[in-house]
Amino acid sequence: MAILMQGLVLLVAGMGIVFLFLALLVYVMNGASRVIPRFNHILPDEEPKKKPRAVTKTVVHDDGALVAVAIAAAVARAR
Amino acid sequence: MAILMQGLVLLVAGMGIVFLFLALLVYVMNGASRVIPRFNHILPDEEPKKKPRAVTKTVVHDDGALVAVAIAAAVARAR
Amino acid sequence: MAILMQGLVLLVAGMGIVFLFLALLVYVMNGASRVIPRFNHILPDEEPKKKPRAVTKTVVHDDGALVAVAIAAAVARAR
Amino acid sequence: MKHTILSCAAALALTFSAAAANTPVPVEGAEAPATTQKADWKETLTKVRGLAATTGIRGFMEKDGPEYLVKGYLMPTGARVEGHPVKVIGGLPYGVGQALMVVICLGLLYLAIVKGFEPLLLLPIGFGGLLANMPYSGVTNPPVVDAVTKLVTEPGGFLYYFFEFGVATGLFPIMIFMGVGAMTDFGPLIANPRTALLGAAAQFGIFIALFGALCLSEATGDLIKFGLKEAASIGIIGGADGPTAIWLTSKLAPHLLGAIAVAAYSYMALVPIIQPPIMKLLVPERERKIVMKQLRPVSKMEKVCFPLTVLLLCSLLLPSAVPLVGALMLGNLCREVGPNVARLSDTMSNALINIVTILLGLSVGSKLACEKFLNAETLGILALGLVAFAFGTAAGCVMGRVMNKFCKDPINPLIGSAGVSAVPMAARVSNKVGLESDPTNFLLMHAMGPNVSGVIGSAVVAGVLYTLCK
Amino acid sequence: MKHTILSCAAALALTFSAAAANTPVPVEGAEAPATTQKADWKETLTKVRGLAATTGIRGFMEKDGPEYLVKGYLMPTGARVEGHPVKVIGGLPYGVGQALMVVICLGLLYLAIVKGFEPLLLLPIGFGGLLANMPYSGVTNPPVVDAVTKLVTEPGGFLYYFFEFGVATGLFPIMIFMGVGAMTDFGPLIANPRTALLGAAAQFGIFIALFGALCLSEATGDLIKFGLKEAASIGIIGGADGPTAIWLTSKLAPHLLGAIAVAAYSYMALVPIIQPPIMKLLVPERERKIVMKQLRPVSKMEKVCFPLTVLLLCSLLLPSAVPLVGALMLGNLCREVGPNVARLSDTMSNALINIVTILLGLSVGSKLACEKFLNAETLGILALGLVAFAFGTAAGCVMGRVMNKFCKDPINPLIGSAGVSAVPMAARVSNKVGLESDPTNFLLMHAMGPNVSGVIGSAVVAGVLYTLCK
Amino acid sequence: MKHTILSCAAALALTFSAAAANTPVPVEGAEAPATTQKADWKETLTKVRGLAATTGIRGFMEKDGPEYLVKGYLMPTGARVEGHPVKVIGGLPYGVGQALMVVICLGLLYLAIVKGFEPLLLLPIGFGGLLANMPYSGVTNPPVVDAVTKLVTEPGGFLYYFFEFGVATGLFPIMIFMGVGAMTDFGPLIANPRTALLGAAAQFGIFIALFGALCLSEATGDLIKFGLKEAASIGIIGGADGPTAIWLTSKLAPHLLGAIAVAAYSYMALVPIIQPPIMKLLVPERERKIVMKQLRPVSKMEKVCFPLTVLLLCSLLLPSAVPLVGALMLGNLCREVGPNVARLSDTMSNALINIVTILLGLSVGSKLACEKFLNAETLGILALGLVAFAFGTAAGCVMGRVMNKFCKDPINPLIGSAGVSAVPMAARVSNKVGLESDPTNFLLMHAMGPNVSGVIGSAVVAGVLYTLCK
Ligand code: NA
Ligand code: NA
Ligand code: NA
Repeated sequence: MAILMQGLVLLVAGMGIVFLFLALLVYVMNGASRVIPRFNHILPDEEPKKKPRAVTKTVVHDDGALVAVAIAAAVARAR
Repeated sequence: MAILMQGLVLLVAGMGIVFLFLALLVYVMNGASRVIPRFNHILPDEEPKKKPRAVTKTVVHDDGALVAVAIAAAVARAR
Repeated sequence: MAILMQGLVLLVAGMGIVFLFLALLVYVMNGASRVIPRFNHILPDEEPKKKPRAVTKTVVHDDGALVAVAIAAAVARAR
Repeated sequence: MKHTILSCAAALALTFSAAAANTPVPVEGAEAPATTQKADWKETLTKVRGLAATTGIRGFMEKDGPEYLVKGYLMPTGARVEGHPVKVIGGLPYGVGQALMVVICLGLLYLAIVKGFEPLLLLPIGFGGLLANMPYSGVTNPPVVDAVTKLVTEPGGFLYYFFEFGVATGLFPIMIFMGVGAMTDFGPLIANPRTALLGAAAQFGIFIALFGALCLSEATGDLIKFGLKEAASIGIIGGADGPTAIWLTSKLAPHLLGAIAVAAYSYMALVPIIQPPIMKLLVPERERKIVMKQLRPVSKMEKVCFPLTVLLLCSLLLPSAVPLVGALMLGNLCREVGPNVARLSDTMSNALINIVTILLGLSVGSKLACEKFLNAETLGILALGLVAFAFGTAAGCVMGRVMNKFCKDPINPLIGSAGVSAVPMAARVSNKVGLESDPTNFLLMHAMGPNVSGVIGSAVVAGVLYTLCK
Repeated sequence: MKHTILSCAAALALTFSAAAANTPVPVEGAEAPATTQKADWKETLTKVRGLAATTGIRGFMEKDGPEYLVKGYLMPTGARVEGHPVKVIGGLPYGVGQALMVVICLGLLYLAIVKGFEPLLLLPIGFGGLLANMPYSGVTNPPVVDAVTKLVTEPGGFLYYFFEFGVATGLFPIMIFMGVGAMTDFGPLIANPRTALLGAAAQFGIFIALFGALCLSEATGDLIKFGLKEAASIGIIGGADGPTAIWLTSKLAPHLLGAIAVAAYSYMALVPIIQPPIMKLLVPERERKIVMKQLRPVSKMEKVCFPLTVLLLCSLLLPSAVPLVGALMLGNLCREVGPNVARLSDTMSNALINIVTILLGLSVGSKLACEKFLNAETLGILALGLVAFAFGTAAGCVMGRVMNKFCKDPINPLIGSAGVSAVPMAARVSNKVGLESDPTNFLLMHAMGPNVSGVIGSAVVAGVLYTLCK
Repeated sequence: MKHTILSCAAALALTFSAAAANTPVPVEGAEAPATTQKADWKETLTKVRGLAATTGIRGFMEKDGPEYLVKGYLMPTGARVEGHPVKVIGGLPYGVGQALMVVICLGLLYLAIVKGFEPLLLLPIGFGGLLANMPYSGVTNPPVVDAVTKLVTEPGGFLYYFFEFGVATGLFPIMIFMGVGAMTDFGPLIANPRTALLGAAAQFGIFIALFGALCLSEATGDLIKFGLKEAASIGIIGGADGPTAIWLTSKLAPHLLGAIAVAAYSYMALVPIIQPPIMKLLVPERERKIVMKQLRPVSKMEKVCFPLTVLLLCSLLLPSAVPLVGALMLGNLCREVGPNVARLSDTMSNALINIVTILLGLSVGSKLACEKFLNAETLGILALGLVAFAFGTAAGCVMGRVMNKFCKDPINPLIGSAGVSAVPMAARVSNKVGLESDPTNFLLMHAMGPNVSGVIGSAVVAGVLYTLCK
């Protein structure tokens, strides 16, 4: 039974620690969300980042669609 | 000369084994080709797989051609 | 102070060696530039090499532009 | 034609098995002469017969485990790894155990390939298990070292090297975590920090399973034996995070690695089946319809500062979690810094993570040996893993309801279940269950908050458990 | 300007060589004081002169082999690798041997770059050989270990580490095989299984070369000495499969690794020259025109089951071939499973195989040392390799004609030559020779059947030979 | 809600710190019973308290350095690495030193991320330094080896393994050099070979810094102590080439690796600020306007022969530079051979170099320990690095002017500054400064000649220094 007590200690201590840690993180992040925006100019936002490879594929596929759409539009307009 | 006999034993045994193995494989595959098709629905065939990178390049280059063709067609039709 | 003399020896020897080496390289390359062109036919020049990935991206982006331009042209001409 | 093949094959097989029948399994080094130069052909013939005595067919009938396990082996450093008696459940011959494992691994491959259970990991794990259970194939053998000269006389199997290189040292999970970091967007968590508490609550499943493992061990007497280390490793299944589970288990209870990794990845794949009933049970229909405030946009500066903040906090409070959390945050920092280091984040989330995934999967599979997997413990692990997921889900939902009582801005308790990690599956489940109650209420982005905080949470728990149980 | 450079260079060179002339080659540790702190400038000057005594120019005139080879060396584990006298053919000084090897390696690079002989492997092999034969460069040196403290006092050369890490352990060929599997389509073999027998027949070249090596050894007395291990390694050249040849040779006869890898890859590149005459000799014009039945389509399910079937069969009959066959089939399984694990198969067939190819090529090249390559044995290996390819091709064609006698559906014997592997070159040769007789008869897909079964066949043979000869 | 969190956190923190207050730091093994099975809950509670005693907060107040440094440790080979007293500048406690290092590493990250200082390397270096300075995190610890059985009882930290695997062996810089070679176009140098002399002259900075380091050491007495090895490592900063600097330093003075790598990469990023004033000072306006003859086109054959020529020359004269130069030339050869081996050059310049960059950066960062970085030596290194860059730039410009006197075809001395390497930054600086004087005079391609020859030059110097100082 001694080992069950050990498990219980671990349960209480472990949950306590993880809660403590993440609660502190919440606290710090709440603080940070007030402080950091003042320094946003240091690192200006870029356009949303894309994964090169995925992009390529998507764009390529999109291209097909785009081309179709664009041509359809062009033709329609031309008529 | 003893070593030559060894080589001969290896030759006979080795060829025997590789033939035995591949003959068994032929046998099993012949059986499998009759059994497996019943389970084809488990893994439906997809469109032919392509290597992403190769595809990208090809498609991209194709795109150029496609665009040209498509535009030519569009223009022709539009006229 | 002995170590400073060592440093000085290293300075002189090191600069001497690197100069000697690169001067010899210059000499050899000057010779090579006269000899090698005779063998240029062995390895004919290709079109400028491009990095696949970079290419893909460029081409893809170009494609967008190209498509736009091409369609614009097509439409314009069609009209 | 077919007849020809068949008769030819039959003839050869007969000769072959006849040869095997009257062949004593060759005693290593007994009749081998000093050099091959002097060997005569009869000896070669004996070796050919020995080949027939070491087919897998015969191997699957073998009674004892492989020699290096039973008698131990020497490492090139001169250290000796002691052997131990190898027992398969029910006193089955070892070879039969291996045959059973082959069937089980084929089942894993079925789950991975046909059912789509986390195929990126379960396919290599299943395949590695398959290889590891093929008798006489030697893919998991350590190198053979000469006792006198200490030189390696025969290299080890490739799964042995993969395991020693990347799992025994803990490197592979760390490298995977870099890639995970480079693929994870902590934006939703930064926009709504308090959802981190849901990620904390969902770790409850870990500790319940840990406690459950100890109870099970006590209750079943000699049938199932788990010490604190084993219990902690089993509990971490509830973290719903593969690399974390592998990292901790490889340090605390490497003999359970196969079972725990299989359980972790299987249940992660089963999240859409396990979680919804629990969520519906614990969250009343009314609360399932709660619409949450839209997340504020998060600036690049905040996203860049976040990984550093987490790392510093982790360093200040829980140094033992620094390896895992640090790798995660390195990957994330590279991701958020953007174009300047895109080479690094792209590599972490593609080439590097893919290579490591293959090697890690195979290595983990190499621990699916029958004496480690075919026993009551594994059943216990599978059961406790389910318990862990269920309690984690439940704790997340309950915490969501509790927070809802205290918070100004409403929280939909359904996103609590996403706190178990299993990114992004669990978040999608929250979203799906939410949509069932209100088809216009999209919870996905809100659920990503607890989801990613769950990754941090379970890494933290892994660090704590490592320190307390090692 | 040019004059300036020249005279400057000449002056420096003169001083330099003058310094070198009256410099005794520094005796290691003889006059070196305990610490650099106390050293005086004269000693540094001596070292500078020592530099002139260790130029490559002087190295190419050196009589003896490198010390670590001759006197042996200590490993960090405390094990001692014994030295042995190093002899170059014709009693040439070692340095001259190295200079000859440099020329030979430049020749290899010429074949790889200009003639396009398997450039992906022969370029790194040739370059590795170049590096390994540069005197005093130390790129293949083992680390220097202090005899007392056992600490590494000077790290080894990078080719040493590459070799030990990937070739001595067998890991690199295994990883390449994963990539090969991920790039190989076994569909044509599944559609027409009996072509596997052609792949079996073509392995005949391996055993003929093995036997031939033993005959050659007997016939030439002390000039050429091959034991069973060497003969098996030479035979495997006939497998026409680079990684298989490297895997087996690195285990049985690592001192022949350079010569055998060079022979294997060179002849693979020469397949379009070696095979056609033999094919035309053995297959009469009439049979060359045989049109084969079109291959049936193969379902995804069959393609997914194939690698598992082969692996299980291999495990049941020939466990020793499991490492190679298993790696091949893992790659192929990932390929056939498709999109769900595309990350894995894509990585195996790109990033992973490319990285390993570079490191493997360099490692193999590092074994192109003059004392191992510049001898009659190498000529024997080159001759026997050709014999192996020729007999493999012949056996494949003959088997094709034999099968044609017994089978309902006709088989064009020309596809038999593709059984030697050398994917996909040999299949293309079958196609090309076929087109010469009937310009409308495309044999390529039919020839892929024996072609890919040849890969399995030679992996099986490698496993068998390893077990019988080790 | 916020109140709830806060009070909950505060309560836990209080209990926690109270527990910590009356906890003696647990003496390893003193009260631990033989097995965990027999352990009771009080012991676990003690361990939980021990957790509070090993937080980073407490770690940053620790007086002594980590045990493995102070007392030494055993390697699995049985070799013993001796400990040594660990002193931080000003007698500060070790933990405070670590805290300072954390701040410094955050500064490095700031430079890398915000200022864009060589972010591909400085980000991993800074992050590695951050991790390495987190007390009790153990990421740089060697594995714990049992003194009796010699078995590893606890694996080492991941930064330890990365360092031992890739930096202690010299493999990572070599692999990076392959990628650099695969990305470098030597065309401008081939078209105008004499610019190589500018690349030679710019190495002057290396030797001046070396000499300066010795002078500084003499002048400052016990405050700053540099031996010949340290001086050579410091000098190589002037090579303006990261992998070369890391390669040499890891062999000669690994304890300075962190400081030297940081200095090298920082100054490389600062090239656009450091060089222009020196260039303007030494090159009169008139010469800055010199227009150079357009470069002739270079054939593929010449480009393919170039790497082989350089390698052979290097082998003949300076074998010690062969590893670095060889790797560079291997990459370049693959690049120039073109499509046939595009797989190899593409891999070297993408997947391989990226993976190695991550691991190398982290490894180098792991040497940013406070006792090695927080001292007067580091200030000396930073100052000497600047001296090295300045003198290298100056020597290049002066050499340009000298050559201009002797050459028929004019040379713009501004391209001399590009000889320090720092590819392609330094060449861009030459171009930019040139454009200031004549907005139509594009020097970029001309400056690439000395720029790439500077890479060869500093690799040569590294080889020479290694041989003379080791
Ligand atoms: Na989790
Ligand atoms: Na073959
Ligand atoms: Na340089």
